[in-house]
Order: sequence, then structure tokens, then C-alpha cells
Amino acid sequence: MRFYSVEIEERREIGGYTLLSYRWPEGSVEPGQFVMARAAGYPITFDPFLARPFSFYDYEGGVASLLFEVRGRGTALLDRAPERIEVSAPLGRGFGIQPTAERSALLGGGIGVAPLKILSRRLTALNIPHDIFLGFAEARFVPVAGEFPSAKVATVDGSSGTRGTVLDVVPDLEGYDAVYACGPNPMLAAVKAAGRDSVCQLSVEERMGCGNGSCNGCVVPVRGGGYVRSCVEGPVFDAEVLAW
Amino acid sequence: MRFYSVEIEERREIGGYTLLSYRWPEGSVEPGQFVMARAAGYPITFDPFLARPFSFYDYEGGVASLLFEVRGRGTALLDRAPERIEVSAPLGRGFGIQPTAERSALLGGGIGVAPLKILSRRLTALNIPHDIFLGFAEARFVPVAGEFPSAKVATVDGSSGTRGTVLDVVPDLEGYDAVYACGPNPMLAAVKAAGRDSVCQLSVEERMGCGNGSCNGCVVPVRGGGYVRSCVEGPVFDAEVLAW
Amino acid sequence: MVMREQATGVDLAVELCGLQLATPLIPASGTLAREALGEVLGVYGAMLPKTTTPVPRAGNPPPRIAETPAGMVNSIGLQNPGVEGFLEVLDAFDVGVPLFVSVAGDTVDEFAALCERISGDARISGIELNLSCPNVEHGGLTFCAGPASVEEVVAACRPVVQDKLVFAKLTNEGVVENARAAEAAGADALTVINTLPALTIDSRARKILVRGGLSGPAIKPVALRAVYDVSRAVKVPVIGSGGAASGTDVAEFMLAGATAVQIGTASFVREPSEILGEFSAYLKEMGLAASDLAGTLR
Amino acid sequence: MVMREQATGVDLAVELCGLQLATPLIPASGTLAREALGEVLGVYGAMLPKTTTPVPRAGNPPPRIAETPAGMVNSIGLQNPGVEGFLEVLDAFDVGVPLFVSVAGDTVDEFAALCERISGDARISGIELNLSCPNVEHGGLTFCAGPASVEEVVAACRPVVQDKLVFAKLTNEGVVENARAAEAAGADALTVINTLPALTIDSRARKILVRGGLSGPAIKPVALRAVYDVSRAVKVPVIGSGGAASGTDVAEFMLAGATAVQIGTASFVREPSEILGEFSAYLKEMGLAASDLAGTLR
Ligand SMILES: Cc1cc2nc3c(=O)[nH]c(=O)nc-3n(C[C@H](O)[C@H](O)[C@H](O)COP(=O)(O)OP(=O)(O)OC[C@H]3O[C@@H](n4cnc5c(N)ncnc54)[C@H](O)[C@@H]3O)c2cc1C
Ligand SMILES: Cc1cc2nc3c(=O)[nH]c(=O)nc-3n(C[C@H](O)[C@H](O)[C@H](O)COP(=O)(O)OP(=O)(O)OC[C@H]3O[C@@H](n4cnc5c(N)ncnc54)[C@H](O)[C@@H]3O)c2cc1C
Ligand SMILES: Cc1cc2nc3c(=O)[nH]c(=O)nc-3n(C[C@H](O)[C@H](O)[C@H](O)COP(=O)(O)O)c2cc1C
Ligand SMILES: Cc1cc2nc3c(=O)[nH]c(=O)nc-3n(C[C@H](O)[C@H](O)[C@H](O)COP(=O)(O)O)c2cc1C
Ligand code: FES
Ligand code: FES
Repeated sequence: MRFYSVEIEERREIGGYTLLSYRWPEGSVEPGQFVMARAAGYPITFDPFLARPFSFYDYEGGVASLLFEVRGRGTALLDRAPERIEVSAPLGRGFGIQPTAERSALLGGGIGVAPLKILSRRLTALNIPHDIFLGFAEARFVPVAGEFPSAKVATVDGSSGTRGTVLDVVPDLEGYDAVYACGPNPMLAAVKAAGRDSVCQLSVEERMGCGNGSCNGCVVPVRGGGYVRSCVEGPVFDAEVLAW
Repeated sequence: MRFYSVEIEERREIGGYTLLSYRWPEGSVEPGQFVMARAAGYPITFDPFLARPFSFYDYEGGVASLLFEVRGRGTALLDRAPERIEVSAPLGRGFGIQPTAERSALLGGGIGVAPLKILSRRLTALNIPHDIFLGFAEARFVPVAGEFPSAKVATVDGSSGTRGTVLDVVPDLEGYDAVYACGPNPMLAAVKAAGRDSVCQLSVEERMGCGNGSCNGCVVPVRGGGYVRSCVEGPVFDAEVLAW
Repeated sequence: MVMREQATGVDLAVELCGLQLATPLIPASGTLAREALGEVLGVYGAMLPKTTTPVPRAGNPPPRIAETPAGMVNSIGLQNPGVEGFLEVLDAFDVGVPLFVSVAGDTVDEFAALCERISGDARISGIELNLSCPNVEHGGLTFCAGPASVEEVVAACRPVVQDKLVFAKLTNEGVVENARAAEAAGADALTVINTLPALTIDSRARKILVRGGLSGPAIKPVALRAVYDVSRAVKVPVIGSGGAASGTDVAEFMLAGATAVQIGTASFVREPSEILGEFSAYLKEMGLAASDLAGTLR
Repeated sequence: MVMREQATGVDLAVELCGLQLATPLIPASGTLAREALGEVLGVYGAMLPKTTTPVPRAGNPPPRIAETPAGMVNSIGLQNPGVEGFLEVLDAFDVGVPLFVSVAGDTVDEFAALCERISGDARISGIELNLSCPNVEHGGLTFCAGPASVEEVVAACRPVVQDKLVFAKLTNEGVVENARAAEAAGADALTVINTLPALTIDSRARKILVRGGLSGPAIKPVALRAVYDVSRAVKVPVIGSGGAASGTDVAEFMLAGATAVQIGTASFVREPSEILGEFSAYLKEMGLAASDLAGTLR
């Protein structure tokens, strides 16, 4: 897998998340695509060993940005990387924009909010009206909602917005003829169950080894049996494809 | 093994070597003692795995300094560590100062110059006259000789000082009744051969695992058979003890 | 085809069982997807796709991988489209260098049948027998559980493969005995080693994360030992596999006795062309050609 | 004695073959010197010095160690003063917690003789048989080469050891079979595993650096697998050894089935008290006592 050493343009905290941006002149990024990223250092250190997958949060004027939550070693090192990080080219199959949809809903659960920024920007550019719904576990993650002025917010601990999950702030999911969702897999399963299968696109979160289809490590079960790789056939899947 | 996270006070290049200093209030350091040191990061990374041994270059006013040559990963990471490094307490058995010696010689081969600074300072404080002889492979390492005004210098490539090894600038090694030497083991063997065994003290360089006597990895062969650990019984040995 | 490193004037070519390989690097089976081929053209001296089985396999449910210190554990479960589907898409791997294929069966007969099915395919120069898979007729122990089953599989496959090469891929456990058995049964070369049996646990969830095989730099010293010991126990060439992740790693394997070196897990975190570049720089520094390394260990 | 972590109110005690250990941590044999004891007082639930042999051993010439990705390879050669010299300095390790000693012989008889020599020593609660050393009567294969030699040594030692515990320390290769044999022969507990056979090469000097055993975090997934499989194959307690380097590593070993966990190579790069502190914090977070972990793997 090819990694590019890129200079960090900006890094700042947005509540409990870190926004990290870098220059990416190499052209287009589709909403829902991701990168494999890591703190620089290869081949000087092989521990931690694998790069980590992150959705594109935004891509504007040749600057790509990621939004991430520090969970373990990989994200901790990215959070403190001095000047540069190493990233792959944009990977995977993103959201399929539905231009003719009359009502589009964007649902984000926790850090699943990440790909909704670039997606919302794209929809707006195409004059596609859309409603944004965000769910967070705790208050400290809510500040990122400020980046989505019109968004309706739910928090599990009730600290702000409606108490509950993101689904609790969506009036009528069936009423939407295009649903774009990203979040922990259990939330995506709930969205799939609540919405119309045929119009839901889900960005799944599986552990990844390579990011380019080589390891078969990142699979999701598909209807009709078997598994497909979320790094190449996904990470965004039509809900009806998934055997969840 | 206990490691202390210390803030880097100063880091600068002296020719081909890096001088790195940190505050060490915990008291005394004997000339010839060493530390196990590494770039911070445990337990976030276990690669590179082992800390590396370094002689004390100097210890003044609670500030300890190391002088090192970037050889591989461990020294490369120390050379670029942002603010802090991790060090053990001073370790090992240093040089035994010979107060009654009439003529003392300090011999350094390459980075073996490191412990001679603190040793020379100690001898001076005790009004013990001593001559300093330094040998280097190439010109780029010679600048450190500037820290030893009276030193006689040899370079293998003849780029400065006498062409040859450190032994080529010592007029009569037998004439000295105290010899303190540090450098690559082959040089130390040559010193042992050239000088009076009974007055030579040699600081040996073996690979180290733990630095505190636990792994038995750093041994040197001793007269009478068998091996002893250079991290606790050394790294400074009386020449007559070594089976070289 | 033109190798990236020929520019530097270093000779990277090696000979494997009479085949000329432009470089000693080969992708380890199961670690290079069709989708990723574009990145490695000109890097590998031979191609080797993921193991194929008689019928399609869905593979194991996720999670299939877990990171470990300087490595990873995987339990993919040989997900593959089955030999028929495999042969349909094989052209993608036919990129102008010798093409090897890896096969695995549940029984000796399945191994032989796979070899027979493939033996007529002109695109294929060699077959790697993946003997690390469970031997269904012997309670799920792998075919590497002992010399007898290794010998049985190789002996059954060798005659049906006609003019193609047959490689036996061996696991670390019992590797020297198994290597002798594979050679005796007619293997042209031996691939040493496969992943090490391992387990990862999520201490907070208090559940098993992945039970599978350990690979990556963590196992390199184990693989080097196996390659060294095997290459001194047999006359056939040894292909090294296990943790190679840099140009000097490749050199270490060849010094230990390997004729060619497989790059697996490392290709997930580094670009194989970088590894070849480092190997080429190493040879230049040493003033050696790749084929000189064998047997120069002092 | 008072354990550092009792302050936190977490119960770290475990029971090993009827012995109360204040913590489940034990130093791995050969990784803790007398000179380093000051740093670990109150950390370990039992003591275990380096393996002793019938007569003094000089050990192997340097280099004896080489760093590897997330680990190291060592070839010390059991340097030790011999059992008589060992017993003279053993008091240093008698620090108020159960004291175990590790023994190794070239033959079954030497193992038995060592056990007999030690069996009367009131300071010692248990003897760990280091079965990873070469069995001189069988061409230098280790005593772990097969169940037969494991059973032979344990059966020869068990009766002469009277009231002390006997632990069999097993290598990874063939560990489940060997574990059953050791249990059948009367071992009170099994230590799993020792280092993995490995080799390191200096590619520029083109020479072998160290041929020996791989240890450290790199082998943790292999050791976890062995502990998991063995603890499900035998009824006697299992003591985990192999790469434990953090508090959650200790938890992983206990979840896999270990009653106690040895800290070896990690103690060269971390302070064991930090590892115990992390383990204690983990238990606090999970609301568990150390002795609760066994068998709670979901
Ligand atoms: C396509 C894709 C897009 C993603 N986009 C983002 C994003 O935009 N922002 C963001 O913060 N995170 C994102 N993630 C999740 C992110 O990859 C993980 O949080 C990250 O790998 C954790 O690495 P770590 O070293 O910090 O944690 P680790 O030490 O690896 O693990 C810490 C915890 O995180 C969990 N974890 C580790 N890896 C994954 C994974 N791949 N998927 C789910 N859980 C994991 C582990 O189970 C463990 O509980 C995405 C994942 C995928 C697959
Ligand atoms: C008691 C003692 C004091 C020392 N004092 C100093 C000092 O003051 N300044 C200094 O620059 N160096 C000193 N050294 C040597 C220093 O420890 C090594 O240069 C360092 O460990 C190299 O680490 P690395 O990761 O950069 O290189 P590695 O990647 O570990 O190895 C690179 C090269 O260095 C060689 N090497 C690695 N470790 C050692 C070792 N322990 N001894 C000898 N060669 C080694 C290897 O063979 C290899 O060729 C000392 C060594 C000892 C034992
Ligand atoms: C994700 C993954 C999938 C693998 N699949 C196969 C396979 O299908 N057949 C096979 O013989 N080996 C397979 N292997 C083993 C590799 O081919 C290789 O032998 C092993 O990983 C050790 O080498 P490495 O450390 O360079 O990866 C796989 C390894 C990994 C990591
Ligand atoms: C330097 C060193 C010396 C060792 N000496 C012995 C020994 O004398 N007897 C023994 O049974 N094991 C010995 N071992 C093996 C350890 O006890 C332990 O089983 C092994 O290193 C794996 O655990 P670890 O990864 O925690 O170190 C030694 C290991 C090392 C690294
Ligand atoms: S991450 Fe390797 S195939 Fe998807
Ligand atoms: S470095 Fe471990 S005993 Fe000296």
C-alpha cells in the first residue's frame, strides 16, 4: 500500500474530537471515501503496525480534513504527530448521490458525523435539500454539531438536544426517499430497520488491515450469503445489500 | 527497569555527534557510568524495543549530558525526540580515579571520547594532571576535540592531526602510570596490548538488553575463564581482568 | 518487462528452479488483491494470488484481523471464489512474470484434483501447496502436523502437475522434518513459513478477538531460523516467508538461504517498490548482485 | 508483606496450587537479577531466579542478544554459578513471598539429582523444571521435543521433591501434548511458554548475530494461544509466560486461562510496578478481583 507523507495544515479540537487537515492536490475526493492514516515513522517503527481508516470530513481547495476521536494508540499518535502524518490516496466507494430525491436525510452517530460534512457540502452544491440528524453519547462530543447549523441533535445522556439516539430526532424516516447514514454498526442496523431499505446508504465500520482489498479482513455479510470487503466494495453500502 | 521521563535541556550538533542534556537533580554521577536512554513513547510503542546505553559526557550543576553518534533507529529517534526522552538512573561501575598517578593518559576512540569529558573535569578538580589523546575515523567527528583544548588528535583518513589511530599520537604509553580508555573494543584491546596492563582501565562497549544485570546479555570474557556483565561489573574494567 | 531498479544498474535477477525471476520478491499468497496490482507492477519477480479451493468459500465471520505488537493476527478462512471462478479472473495476475498459484484442499484427493484441474493451464508456471490448512481426514490437524501427511500430499500432486513446478508451503512447527518429507516426495521448492498459530483477546470486552495466524515483522526472527535450518537440511530451493518488511530483511532471508522472498503483511503498511528499492540500494552498497547473496553468510 | 496496590482497594491475590500469592505476577526465570530486586519489592507474588544447573556454566560468548521488532533474541547459554553457588546466594531472593527455583539438567538423572539436592531447602516452595534445554541423551533436541521426555523428567522429579510444588515449563512446539504428559506425570502446574526458536542476521556484516530464543511483546499472541489451548486440555493451573508487558496483557493471559503471569523481557524496558499498577487499574475499572478473571472469557 502506498502512503504519502503530508504536512499537517491545521489541527484543532472540536469538542471531544480532533480535526486534522492536510494538503491533497492529487484531486477528487468523493463523500464517504476514506484514507488509511498513521503518524509518520515507517520503517523506523512497526508498532503500532497498521494504519487506521478515517472518513474524509471535508475536502476544499486542495485541503483534505479528517475528524477523529482518540480511541487507542493509532489515534493518540495521530493526535500528537509533530508536523507530518502518512496517508493513503482516497479509498473505497462513497455515497451515491441521489439527485432526484425530494427529501434527503443525513444521519450521524457519534464520530459517524465525519463524512456528513463533505456530503452535505456536495448536496448543497447540487442544490439538493437535505435534513441533518446527529446523535452523540455525551455532551463533550456535541460541539461539532455547530458545524451543521440546521442539524437536529440527540444525546444519550440528555445533556443537550433530545434525550436518546439519533433516530429519536428523525420525525419520519420512512418519509425520506434518500437516507445517508454513518455511525457504529448497531446504529446502522437500526436505521436499516427503521427506514426504507431501498433508499438507505450505510457507511459501515469494520477493522481494516490493508485498505486496498488485499487482506479480506474488513468484510461485511451480504444478502444471499457470503462476505464482501468494505474497503473496496464499501465502506458505503446500499442497506438492502447487507445481511444485517 | 525504571525509566524517568526527563525534559531535554539542550541539544546541539558537535560535528558528527549530537550533544543532548537533561536535568538530573537525583545526585551523583561517576565518570564512566552510563544510562539506558530512549525516545519517550512506552507503552505506546514497543518498536524499537530496547533502550540504548550511553556514557555520561558531562554532569554539571544538576545537568547531565550525553554525546552520541546516530547509528541506527534508537539514536535516530533520540536525535529527533521532540521535548522529552526517557533515561534510567546512572548505571554501572565507572573509572577508578588514581589520585597518586604521576602521569595519567585519557584515550578516546571515536565516540569513545564521550566519558573523557566528565573524567577530565573530575581529574582537574582533583588537581591530577592528565594528557588527552583522541582518534577519529573522519574529519566530521573532529570538532568535538575543541572541547578538549590540550588534546592530541589522530584521524584515520589523515584529514586532521596525525594520520592513524589514537595510539599513534601517544608518545610512550608505557610511560603512564594511569591509563583511562574508551572506544571500540578492538581499540581497547590495542591499548591493553600497548600499555601496562596493571594501570589500564578500559570502558567496553557491548550490546545491552536491560542495563541492570538481569539479562546477562552484555558480558565480556574475563581472565581465568567465564564472563562477567559489563553493565554491573563494568562498563569500566581493569585491563588485567579482561581475557582479550 | 523492465524492472524499476534496473536503472540503478544493480542486478536483481535470481533463478528459481530454472525459472528466471527479474527480482527475488514474490507476493505472499493471500496478501495481494487484483485491485492492488497497479501499485506493484515491475516489483515482483513472480505473481502468486490467494489460495484457491475446489469450491467457493465464504470465509469466517468478522472480526477477522487484530493488530499485535509489530504484527497482526488474521483468521480469513480462505475466502475465495473456488477454482473455477479463480481461473476466470486469473488473467489479471498474468502480468508478464511467472505466475504461481496456491491451492488448498480438505483432503489429499482434493489437492490432487486441484492440481489436475490446473495442470493444463498454460498461464501457470508453478503450484504452491498450502499445507497449513486443516486435514479433514485427520481431525482438523493441518497437513503440516507431520511428515507423513506432507509426503502424502506432495506425492499425490507431483505426478499430475506435469511440466509445472510444485512448491510445498510449510508452517513453522516441525518444519525441518516436513521439509525433508516434501523434498523426498518430489517438491521442487519449499516455501517457509506460514503464519504462527496465535490468539488475541479484548481484555475490556473479555472476549476473544481473533484466533488465527500471526504475521508481520514480529515473526521475522522465527522465519529466518526456519529458512536457515531448512535450507541446510534439503537441496531444493527455499522461498522465504515471514515478516520481511525492508530491503535488508530481504537480504537477511537470502543470506539465511532463501532463493526468493515473499512479501506479505508488510505490503499492507509499506509500498513493495520501496522494499525493492532498499534491497537494490543494499546490493549497490555491498557491491553484490542478488544472486550472489546465497551462501555468503559468514 | 504489604502490596503496593492494596492502597487502591483492589484485590490482587490469587491462589496457585494452594499457595496464596499477593499478586499474580512472577518474574520469568532468567530475567531478574539480584542487583535489580530493590525495584520490584511488593510487585511480585512469588520469586523465581534464573535457572540453575548441577555445575557452573560460563554461558555463550557474546553477542548474546539482538533486538527484533517488538522483541529480542537471546542466547545466554544458561550462565549460572551451579546449584551449590546458587543456594549460597539464594537468600537475596527470599523476600517474604513464596520462592520458586528453576532447574535444568542435561539428562533426566541430572534433573532428578537437582530436585533431590533442593528438596530439603525450607526457603523453597516450588521447583520449575526448565524443559527447553537440550536433552543430551537425545542428540540435543530439547526435553520438549515430545511427550515422552517431558513425562520422563517430571516422573523422575515428582517423587523426590516431597512437599514442594513441581512446575513443568514448556516450549510452544507441541505444547498441548506435552502439557497432558506433564500433568499425567504429576506436575502441579505448567508454565507456558518459553522463548521461540529464532535467528537474527546482520545483513551488512553478513554474519549471524544471535541464534537463540525470541521473547517480548512480539510473541504474546503465540503465548496467549498456547495458554488458552493448554488450560482447556489440563486440570492443573497454568502460569503464563510470553510477552506480557502491560496490565491489560496480564489480564489477557488470565482471561485465556492463566492463574499467574510471568513478566520477563518487558521488565528490561518497563518497571514491573507500572505493569501491576495498570493491572490494578484495569481490575478497578472492571469492578473485579484478580481471582475473578479466570474463566470469565466470553
Ligand atoms: C471506513 C471507516 C471510516 C472511519 N472513519 C472514522 C472517522 O472519520 N473518525 C474516527 O474517529 N474514526 C473513524 N473510523 C474508526 C477508526 O478507524 C478507529 O477508531 C481507529 O482505527 C481506532 O484506532 P486506535 O489505534 O485509536 O484504536 P485501537 O487501539 O486500534 O482500538 C481502540 C478501540 O477502537 C476499536 N477499533 C479499532 N479499530 C477499529 C475499526 N477499524 N473500526 C471500529 N472500531 C475499531 C477497538 O475495538 C478498540 O475498542 C472509521 C473506520 C472505518 C472502517
Ligand atoms: C556502556 C556503553 C556506553 C556507550 N556510550 C555511548 C556514547 O556515549 N555515545 C554513543 O554514541 N554510543 C555509545 N555506546 C554505543 C551505543 O549504545 C550504540 O551506538 C547504540 O546502542 C546504537 O543504537 P542504534 O539503535 O542507533 O543502532 P542499532 O540500530 O541498534 O545498531 C546500529 C549499529 O550499531 C551497532 N550497535 C548497536 N548496539 C550497540 C552496542 N550496545 N554496542 C556497540 N555497537 C552497537 C550495531 O551493531 C549496528 O551496527 C555505548 C555503549 C555501551 C555499551
Ligand atoms: C490477511 C492474510 C491472508 C493470508 N492468506 C493466505 C492464503 O490464502 N494462503 C497462504 O498460503 N497463506 C496466506 N497467508 C500467509 C502469508 O502468505 C504469509 O505466509 C504469512 O503472512 C507470513 O508472511 P508475512 O509476515 O510476510 O505476511 C495470509 C496472511 C495474511 C496476513
Ligand atoms: C535474557 C533472557 C534469559 C532467559 N533465561 C531463562 C532461564 O534461565 N530459564 C528459563 O526457563 N527461561 C529463561 N528465559 C525465558 C523467559 O523466562 C521467558 O519464558 C521468555 O522470555 C518469554 O517471556 P517474556 O516474553 O515475558 O520474556 C530467558 C529469557 C531472556 C529474555
Ligand atoms: S482492509 Fe484489507 S481487504 Fe479491506
Ligand atoms: S545489559 Fe542485561 S545484564 Fe547487562
